[in-house]
Amino acid sequence: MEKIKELISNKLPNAIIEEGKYLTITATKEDFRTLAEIVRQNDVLCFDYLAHICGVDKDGKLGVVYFLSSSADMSKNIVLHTSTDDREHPELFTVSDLWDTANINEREIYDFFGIRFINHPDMRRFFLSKEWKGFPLRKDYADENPLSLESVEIDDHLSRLTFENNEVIEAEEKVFEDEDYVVNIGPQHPATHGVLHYRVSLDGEIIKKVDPHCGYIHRGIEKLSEGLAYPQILHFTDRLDYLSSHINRHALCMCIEKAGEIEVPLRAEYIRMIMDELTRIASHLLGWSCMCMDMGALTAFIYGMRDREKILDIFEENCGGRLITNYNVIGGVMQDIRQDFQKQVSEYIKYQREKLKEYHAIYTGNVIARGRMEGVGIFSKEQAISFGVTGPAGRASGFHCDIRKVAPYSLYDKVKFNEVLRTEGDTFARYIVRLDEIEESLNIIEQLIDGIPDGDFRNKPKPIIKLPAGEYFQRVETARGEFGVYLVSDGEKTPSRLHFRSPSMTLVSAMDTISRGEKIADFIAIGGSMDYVVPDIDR
Amino acid sequence: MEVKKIDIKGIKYDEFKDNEYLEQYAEELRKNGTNIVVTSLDKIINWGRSNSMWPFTFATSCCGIEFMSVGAARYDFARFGFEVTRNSPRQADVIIVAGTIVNKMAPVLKRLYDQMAEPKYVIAMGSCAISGGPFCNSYHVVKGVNEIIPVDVYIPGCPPKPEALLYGMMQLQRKMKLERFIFNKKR
Amino acid sequence: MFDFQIVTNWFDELLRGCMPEFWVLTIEFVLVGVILLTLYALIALALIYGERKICAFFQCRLGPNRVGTWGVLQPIADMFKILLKEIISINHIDKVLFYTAPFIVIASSFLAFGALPFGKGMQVLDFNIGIFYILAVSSLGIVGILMAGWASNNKFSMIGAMRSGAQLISYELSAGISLLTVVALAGTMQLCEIVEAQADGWFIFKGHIPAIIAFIIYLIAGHAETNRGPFDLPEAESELTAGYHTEYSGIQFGFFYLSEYLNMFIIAGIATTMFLGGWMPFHISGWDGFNAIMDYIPSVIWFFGKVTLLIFLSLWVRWTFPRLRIDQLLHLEWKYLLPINMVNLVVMAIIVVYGWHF
Amino acid sequence: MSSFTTYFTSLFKGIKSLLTGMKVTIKEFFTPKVTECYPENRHTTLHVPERFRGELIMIHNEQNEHSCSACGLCQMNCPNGTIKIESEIIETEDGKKKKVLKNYFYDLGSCTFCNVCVMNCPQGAIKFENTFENAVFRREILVKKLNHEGSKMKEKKVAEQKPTNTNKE
Repeated sequence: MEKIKELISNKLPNAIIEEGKYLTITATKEDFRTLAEIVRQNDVLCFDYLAHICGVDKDGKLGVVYFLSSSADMSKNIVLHTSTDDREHPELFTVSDLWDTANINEREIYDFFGIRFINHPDMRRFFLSKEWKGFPLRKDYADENPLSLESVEIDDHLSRLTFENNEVIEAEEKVFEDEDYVVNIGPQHPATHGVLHYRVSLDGEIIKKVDPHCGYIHRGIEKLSEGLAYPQILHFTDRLDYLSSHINRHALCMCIEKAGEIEVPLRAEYIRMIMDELTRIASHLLGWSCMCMDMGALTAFIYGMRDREKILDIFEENCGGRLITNYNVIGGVMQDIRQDFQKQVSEYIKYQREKLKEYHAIYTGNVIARGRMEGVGIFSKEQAISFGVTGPAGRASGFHCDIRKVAPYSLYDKVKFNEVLRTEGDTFARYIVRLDEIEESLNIIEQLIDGIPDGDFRNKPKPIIKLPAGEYFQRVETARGEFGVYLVSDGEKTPSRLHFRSPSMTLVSAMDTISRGEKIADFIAIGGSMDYVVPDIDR
Repeated sequence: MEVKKIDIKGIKYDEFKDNEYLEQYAEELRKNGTNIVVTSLDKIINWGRSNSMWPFTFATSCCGIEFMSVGAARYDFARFGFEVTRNSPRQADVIIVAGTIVNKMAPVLKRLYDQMAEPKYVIAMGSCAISGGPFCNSYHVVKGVNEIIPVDVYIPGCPPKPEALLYGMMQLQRKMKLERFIFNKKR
Repeated sequence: MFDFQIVTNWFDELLRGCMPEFWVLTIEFVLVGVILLTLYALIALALIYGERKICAFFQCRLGPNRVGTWGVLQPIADMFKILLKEIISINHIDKVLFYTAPFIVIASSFLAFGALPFGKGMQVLDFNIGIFYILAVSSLGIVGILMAGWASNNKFSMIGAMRSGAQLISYELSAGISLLTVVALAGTMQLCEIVEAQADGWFIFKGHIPAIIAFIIYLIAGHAETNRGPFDLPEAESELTAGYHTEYSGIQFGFFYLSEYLNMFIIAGIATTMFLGGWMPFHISGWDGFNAIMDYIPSVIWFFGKVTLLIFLSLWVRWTFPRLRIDQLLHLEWKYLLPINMVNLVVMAIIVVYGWHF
Repeated sequence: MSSFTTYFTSLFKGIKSLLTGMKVTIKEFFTPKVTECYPENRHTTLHVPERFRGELIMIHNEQNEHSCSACGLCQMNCPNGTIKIESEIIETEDGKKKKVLKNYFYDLGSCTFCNVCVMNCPQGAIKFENTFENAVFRREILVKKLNHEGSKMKEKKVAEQKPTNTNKE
């Protein structure tokens, strides 16, 4: 890290380098492009995984924050800042050619803050429709968009900004050619797992291009959070990726606890971790079921759902909710576990191990399923890192990205488990990683379940929680990959900016690259194997 | 009283909620006058319709997962004959709005509703569909689907238990059983 | 064994005794038509109920059980509903093709249905190219599907219809050749003669190995022709919403729905007739007592019993496997079924020539 | 020759894998089903966990008394304005002015069941009940008045004895 610092200060003497928990570098708009190139391409430590990109409106300036890791050593992180004073026509340089994941994220920033990125290939709005007035996450945004029931035409024109002779030039291109056979998959389609809209151009059954279109469930959680106190925000996290509700909430609680220096009792940590792993199993089961359903095996779908009910029963008994549990609170968990919790979980572990064999028998070995999954939708490790694809999908490509291993939180450094890694990167690898992870999660729970210590389940914090001014990151591993919380506090009881790094968003951004040249039936199978949750993308 | 004759296996009339509405609704329908032949014909038709609600697979968020749970083995809405979920709105009878509807989705939902064939029914499932729920102060969320399409049954919960959804479907069955097919064009 | 022809002949003579031939024929036509229609509808309803219940059991749930005892009235409720459902008129469609397509689909399945021998003497049509006729009319349904897909002016429907076309052309070959194997063994194409020839042993036993192979291939090909899972590519719910019938509502959709189930019945019926002896009871040559007991069971029950068994098999397959992809589907046909089938036909010819069958 | 053998081995392997799948499904065909028959089991085997959050209620005792002091903490803490409290100032017998609860409105149709109100209630006056059969035909009646007609605030002494608060369970 010292070498990196040296490298930067040599090249860019004007950059402000701060050392806190993370190495933070602030550069001006003009210098930033050089900074990004140094960080991405150097011989010392190449930061090739871009975890967060997040727009910020602070002190009247519109800025962007980049949180980077190195795929070689994920615990090495660096934070980059840049900003512009111009609120009328804010323009910054793109990094989408350095990190593929920046492409879709910069569109999101444009949508929320109106910052346009020079040289970005596709500057359309991402969530909101073309006609939407204003940029909602700016502090001075006033809502003036009434509900309209008129069908809107989809924005088909890409605008690309180029920078020549100190002047910004705007050029327009079209997404699809006029003679393309474009099929709309979604927003209401059984295989998109929610309201996602793909426009797919076809050549017979072969896919030529995919254009994902989001925002059909954009609920503005990040904006809503800015007006609410910390305990009130918690319930939004459950509804981001509702299949990893516990884990998401765990992330935000941890972030606030670390920032506010609130102790969490050991018992609560144990309970949180067991619940996290149960959630992960439930989510993988649902992912497996839905993938089978997408490929036409309805019976397998129902078997998966049947076994998932056992976990939901445990949740309902202990947390008071099946899917949205609202269980973690700042300082611990909401209620103590019930007496028979351990017994229930141990029984479940035994049951699930038995059933995993059945899943392999009915589906994994099946010749039709194998033929549809093997060698289809290949995604290389380099692509996975560049697109920021984490979780089971990333690990199927060989990307060593399990946050539980690389940056352990809670008690994950105390338990033994294997990170499931495959190298094929095809649909089958993504499928089998998920089933193997269920096995690993069962192992983790088994190690914890008998050792839950006695004691408090919650440290009650002060009634009004105020965090010291500053910015905080927290990353956890959900069932779909790295979930990150980025929190900016002004020292008030509400956050000034709260951004969630959504694992599903990167999965969707990779769909175009993965599925080009495959058949339309494979597109559905690939979508199933990526296992994204749409409300998590749109937030 | 005609309304009280509506029979749902397993739950008695008095145990249901919001019976006042049904009574009022029946009163309203009866104003048109009835005769016996028509009534018994109506009865058969309504029996058929109420026992064969084919839901449209429409889910936007969390409630959609609970909707899937109801379709799976443990709760199994096939017992009621609702399991033939149709992916084409033209063939569906009831649309279960499961999840938040945002401004961008509103025209799509409206269009899907318009594409459905009569008779069609709407169930608003979960807080989001009823009122915008957790997100009702947001800039991009519709505050209740009843602003877009007429709703027949509201099922509160966030998300509702699968049993609650079944209960809501039975409420809708009760409403359907009151309807007049012949000499009446209400919707 | 009771021959149903006694009843029909008696009825025919009764009519002829009191009216001219023209009226006799007219009355008989109408009567047969009405009986067939009713049977068609009843079988379809029973199949719908059966499928839903069996599928539920495979998926460890209960299936319909609230409408009537054990939910037996469920399909009837569905029927009432679908009959009275609105038929939406759609813009930008080819009206003529759109509205005739469901009729073509249902008519073709009805034509094939009518020619099946349900029991001894219970056959409407029995002419010398019976099996050829059934093969011909049952594949007419594809025209309706193609028309529906084309006329709907919907991209999903179009893809569904095209898939259906490719699928039918390939699998029709296998189905035809595997039936040809039996024709080679039987030496006739007339259905009643084929059934009679199985009196001393069903063809699947008589023709031993090649007959069993042909039987399996016919089941696969027939299953594929009916567009049911794992071969349900034209509908492919998760890919193409509802495939070729996406735009249909009300009773028009009901026609597609009914014909799907009936086609399943027809395929099982043909397989029964050709391989499992049709309505012929299970006989073992030499065991006269056993054969006599078997003969007491009416022929209709034999026929429907065997058909039910085959339908159960088809449902079992359907509810176990994932859907094939279009290239896998064509691979299966052109790489495996067709070559095996052709070799099988040659083997059967040799066996018949040398008399190596039983 | 080798392509010939792979042709057949792949064929037989494929068939074997299909048969394994079919074995699983036929086994499930004969195992007892897991389906729960709601609503037939309403009074028999239906188990709703007691912690399940179905709807908010205000605890009343036999004398029709509740312990809500209309402090408004729940209303303030509710993230989306589900709770509306109407209070009035009355004069007690000894001449002191006191704020009492008039109407406690709770909108079941927008509640997110996050339990923040219950956790913040200093009196333990409200709790979540596990009833779930709440589907109705009208939006209006989902807005409920939680304090019963004619109920009044409990005397201080009694309130202290009241231990019911779900989060202390």
